[in-house]
Amino acid sequence: MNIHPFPSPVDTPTGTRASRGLGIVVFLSMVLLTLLGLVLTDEDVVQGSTVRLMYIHVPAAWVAYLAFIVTAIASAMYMWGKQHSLTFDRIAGASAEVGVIFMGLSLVTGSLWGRLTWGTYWQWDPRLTTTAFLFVTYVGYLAVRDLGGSHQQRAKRSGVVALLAVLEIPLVHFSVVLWRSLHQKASVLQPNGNVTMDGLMLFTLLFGVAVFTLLFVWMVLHRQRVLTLADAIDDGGLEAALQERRNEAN
Amino acid sequence: MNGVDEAVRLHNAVVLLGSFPALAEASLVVKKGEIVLISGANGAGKTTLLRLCAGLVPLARGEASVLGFNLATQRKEAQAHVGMLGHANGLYLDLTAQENLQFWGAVVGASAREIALSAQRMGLHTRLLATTVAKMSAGQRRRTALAVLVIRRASLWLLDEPHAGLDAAGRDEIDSILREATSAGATVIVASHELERAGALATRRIEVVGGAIVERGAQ
Amino acid sequence: MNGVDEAVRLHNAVVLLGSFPALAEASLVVKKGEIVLISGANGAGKTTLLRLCAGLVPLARGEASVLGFNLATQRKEAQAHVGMLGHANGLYLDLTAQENLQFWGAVVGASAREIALSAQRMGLHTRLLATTVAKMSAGQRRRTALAVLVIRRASLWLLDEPHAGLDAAGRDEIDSILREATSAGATVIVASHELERAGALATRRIEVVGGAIVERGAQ
Amino acid sequence: MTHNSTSTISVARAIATKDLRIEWRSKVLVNQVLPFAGIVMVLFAFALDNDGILQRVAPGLVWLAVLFSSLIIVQRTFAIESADNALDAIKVAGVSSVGVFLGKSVALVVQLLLFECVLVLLSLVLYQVHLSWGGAVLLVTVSLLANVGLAAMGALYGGLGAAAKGRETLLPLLLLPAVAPVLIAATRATESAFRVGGATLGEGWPWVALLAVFGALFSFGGTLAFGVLTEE
Amino acid sequence: MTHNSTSTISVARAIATKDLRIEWRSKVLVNQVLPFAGIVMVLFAFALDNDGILQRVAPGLVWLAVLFSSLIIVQRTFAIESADNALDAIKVAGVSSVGVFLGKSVALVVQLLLFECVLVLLSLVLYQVHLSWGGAVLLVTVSLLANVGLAAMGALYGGLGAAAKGRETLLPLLLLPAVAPVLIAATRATESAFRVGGATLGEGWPWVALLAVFGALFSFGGTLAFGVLTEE
Ligand code: HEM
Ligand SMILES: Nc1ncnc2c1ncn2[C@@H]1O[C@H](COP(=O)(O)OP(=O)(O)OP(=O)(O)O)[C@@H](O)[C@H]1O
Ligand SMILES: Nc1ncnc2c1ncn2[C@@H]1O[C@H](COP(=O)(O)OP(=O)(O)OP(=O)(O)O)[C@@H](O)[C@H]1O
Ligand SMILES: [Mg+2]
Ligand SMILES: [Mg+2]
Repeated sequence: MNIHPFPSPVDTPTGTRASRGLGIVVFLSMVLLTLLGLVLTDEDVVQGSTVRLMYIHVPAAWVAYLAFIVTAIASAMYMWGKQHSLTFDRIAGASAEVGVIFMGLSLVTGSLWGRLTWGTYWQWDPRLTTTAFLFVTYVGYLAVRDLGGSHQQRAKRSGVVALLAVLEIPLVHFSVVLWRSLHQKASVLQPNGNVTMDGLMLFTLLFGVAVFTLLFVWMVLHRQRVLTLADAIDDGGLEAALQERRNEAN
Repeated sequence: MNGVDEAVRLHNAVVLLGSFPALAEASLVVKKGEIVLISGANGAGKTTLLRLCAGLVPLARGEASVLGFNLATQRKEAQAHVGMLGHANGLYLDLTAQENLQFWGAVVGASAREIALSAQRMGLHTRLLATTVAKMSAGQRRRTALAVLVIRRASLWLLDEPHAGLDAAGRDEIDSILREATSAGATVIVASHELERAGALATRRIEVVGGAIVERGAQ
Repeated sequence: MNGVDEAVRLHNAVVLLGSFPALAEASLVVKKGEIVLISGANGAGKTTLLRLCAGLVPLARGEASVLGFNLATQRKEAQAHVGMLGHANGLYLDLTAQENLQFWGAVVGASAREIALSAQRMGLHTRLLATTVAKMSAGQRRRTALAVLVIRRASLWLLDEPHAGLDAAGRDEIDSILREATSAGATVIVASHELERAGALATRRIEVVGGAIVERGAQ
Repeated sequence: MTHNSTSTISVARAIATKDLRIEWRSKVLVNQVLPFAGIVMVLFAFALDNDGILQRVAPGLVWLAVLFSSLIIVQRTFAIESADNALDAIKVAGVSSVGVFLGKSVALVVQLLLFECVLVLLSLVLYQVHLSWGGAVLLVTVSLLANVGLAAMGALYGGLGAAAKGRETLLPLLLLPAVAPVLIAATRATESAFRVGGATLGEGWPWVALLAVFGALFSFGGTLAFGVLTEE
Repeated sequence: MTHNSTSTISVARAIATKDLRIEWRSKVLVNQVLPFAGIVMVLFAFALDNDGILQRVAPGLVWLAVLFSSLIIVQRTFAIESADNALDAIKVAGVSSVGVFLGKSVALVVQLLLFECVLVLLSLVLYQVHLSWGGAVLLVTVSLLANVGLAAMGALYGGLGAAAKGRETLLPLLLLPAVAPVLIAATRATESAFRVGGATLGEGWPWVALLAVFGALFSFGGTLAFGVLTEE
């Protein structure tokens, strides 16, 4: 007995021609980034080869910021849009999930890097601590999405949390300025607008940011479609459950 | 569309608790001034029906309006005119009956006189009024909760087994309170398993079966 | 002195809750095999009377014995034969009905068959047995509590408003369970406000007034 | 026929009065949480008593104790509402959720202030900190502002936890990262007030400004968000 | 006609199984108390991170976190019984109160052990403590023995608090001073295991003996006293 009024979600692909194209581009750029990071760029005068971690660490952190900002914007569009369209909510959710992954990546690469340069995986430094808090906050955001209730309710609740949580990003960013910190001061984008970095290194870093951004877009596209299908399965389950409930009456 | 003489209008209302459809496409129209008795087996969905009308559970599908307000968009407006007595009493156990009444008086804007009057009606005499709810017997708590309900002066009364736990005098009192309320224009919906008692009070009877509504006709 | 055919004997029993004498020199003798209905106003002391017989509240003055055991000295021995259903259900909300029954089965030593049988009697079908109590409706919880009571196979059944919250089928079932129990030699004391319903079941009726007992004669 | 709905302010007042009266009656916080926090601080004094470490970390300890107490206070303030399902009754009354939020927040602020007074006094005695008049003024300002932030966030996320039954689990997860900045700013300002590690009074006031910003932001955000998070 | 009353052991087993199953089902401790304790430890690290203080106080922090968690676990384990008044039902069943005490204690020991594993591992990472094999053995022994003492006292006073309704207030007041010796002994032994402040492994074992004495004493006393404290 198939009571689902739509093609089985299991068979529905989440890719389209465009997203597959994007996937290929992301893959190729990744290869190029690896080459740039590991082979083509020089060692740093002070940090030696460990500087190569930067090409993951920094883009991952920045794209995580981007993801959380996208989550906030999508949530705002859900809340203040006339339709209260769940699509925006699902984009917000997908973006936060990917952001948590990137933030985790940045934390991991950061602590590896810390082990190499500071001699310890973790320091109770403002940047590190606030980053950890940001990570926990979005884990909390995902937990709120999981609370149950209707989809609209999920969207409203998590939307509010997303708008509050995004305010933590400036705190993380300026934490190095606010507190005496071990962590690298803003070395790429300095407050006075000067850029202080060797040409190819800078290029690699920026290229890394671009690649990670594309990767982010690709992941969110797919994840968002998966969430759409999951919601559809929920709704389909409703039909079956209603039928069963009516049968109670005989 | 929403007739002014309709207190409740449900059309194919679905309510999900978790993923369980406690109401499965229930449709119902209650006119103003009616006293409707809802009966039905345990777990049929009576409590859920009342909670939907009170705006306490979200509508998953279908339409629902109360006193002309659409529950999906004007819940607060509707709630301002709805009073509900659930299975739980909604009292603060560390406060005395008097303090509970005062709190609700302040929240809903009832005067000290109204509070004293409704306490008296529900048989809360001086010693009881000064007793914390935690120390009261089951029926005394229920009486306090009913006194709180009375000062609401709601236009739509939703009662979940109001007679349970009350003694004979309390039962008579609540019946006469409900009759007075309807004759002053209010509407009453009562879920109950005491069919003789509540049936005598009701002007109409419906049954909830498996989350849907079956009419049982006027009495 | 304690006749073997007496299930309960109270003589001028006083029970204090805090400093309030919820029972004030109550005297009562219940014979084995009786079904006694206790009625009385809210706060009169019905629940306290049942809790005294269950050994849950201490006797401040007077004498009390249950099934021949003196409550002041042999409480545990008496309790081993007493089953009680209070206003609360005494269930674990995070466990399913099945798990609750299994727990009590292990505590009182009932077999899996008995458990399955009593669940079936109380209408706990497969879906319900696998539902956590927290998700159940009021009546479904009450049914689970009654199923737990049934597997106790007590000699003295103390029930505080057993009908409240149950639907018509549940009411009939509990009545027949109690009749069966007494015909097998057990004794039943029921506190209730539903006088018609419980009165039809009872072989004798007493009233609690202000913490003392007034006989109402056999029905 | 129904009463005119009451104003936001009177709802807030009714709720705050009721919460404080329940605490006054039951004394759960005073008898239970306060000794607990006190014992924490004593144990620390006991564990760290050497080389002036204690004085250096005293401000951090005070604010940690406040933070943990505040979690318990928030949980308690919503447990009161869930015990006999008064939360539903409040919802059905259809009153302004802003009023509910403000009432809960005010009651929390008052209770937190009481806690802080005791904890700060205790720390002065236990950790032998010297407090100047200027320091005292700074400290009072810090406490007031920090409390506003803590209370607003506590009321907001406590309400969410209570509304989503059985998921009180979320409270520490959501609340702690959100109020961590408040904790840090308050600690730094208290370091100035206590003059530990060579900090001067003047260094404290910028933190006060930060606390004010947080307090305002959280109260504003909470006021807007409470209804959405707790309803339905 | 009534069933034969079941043995003390089977009552204990039924109660312990049920408690652990409820925790397994509701995950309140894992999802709520554990993150809380974790965040406590993180915040401590943040507040105290300089000049090697952190390593020196790490053992104390671990046991403080255990102590607070144990308070919450005890409260929770009796909240389960009071929620729908199952405590009365258990009393009316007339079962052996020794069985109830043992069941509750065993469930507490199991839950505390789980907590300690996580907290100790966390402290190794957060506080960068080095643990030798000998240290690990010492630590496991300490945890086991300390838990027995904590659990027995917790079950005893938790039961008292639950029986005297609305007086849960009593729990920290009674429990904290009673288990303070356990806390101190466990901290000292853990200092040896972590080798902080020049402590050697050998110095730890006498504390273990003390913990064993406490554990035995508390279990024995609890078994005798539980019935008296909780009944009527
Ligand atoms: C667990 C440890 C670490 C964490 C959690 C962490 C976190 C972050 C974050 C969140 C950012 C983005 C900051 C922003 O622009 O707002 C960042 C940037 C950066 N990190 Fe780390 N980091 C860690 C360790 C390190 C280490 C060890 C180094 C090098 C010694 C390092 C070098 C950098 C650099 C160069 C940037 C770019 C700075 C800028 O222009 O703002 N990080 N890190
Ligand atoms: N979270 C949930 N998951 C699954 N089923 C649920 C959940 N919550 C409630 N239910 C089910 O939904 C139904 C709710 O029924 P409701 O409480 O409205 O019944 P009722 O008619 O008031 O019954 P009673 O006469 O026992 O009070 C019950 O069958 C219950 O088992
Ligand atoms: N701690 C206390 N202090 C003062 N009075 C108390 C205390 N505890 C209970 N009471 C009073 O003792 C009486 C207890 O009555 P009990 O619960 O036995 O009544 P009941 O006959 O079962 O009533 P109901 O029909 O309402 O269930 C009530 O009047 C109650 O107010
Ligand atoms: Mg119901
Ligand atoms: Mg009673």
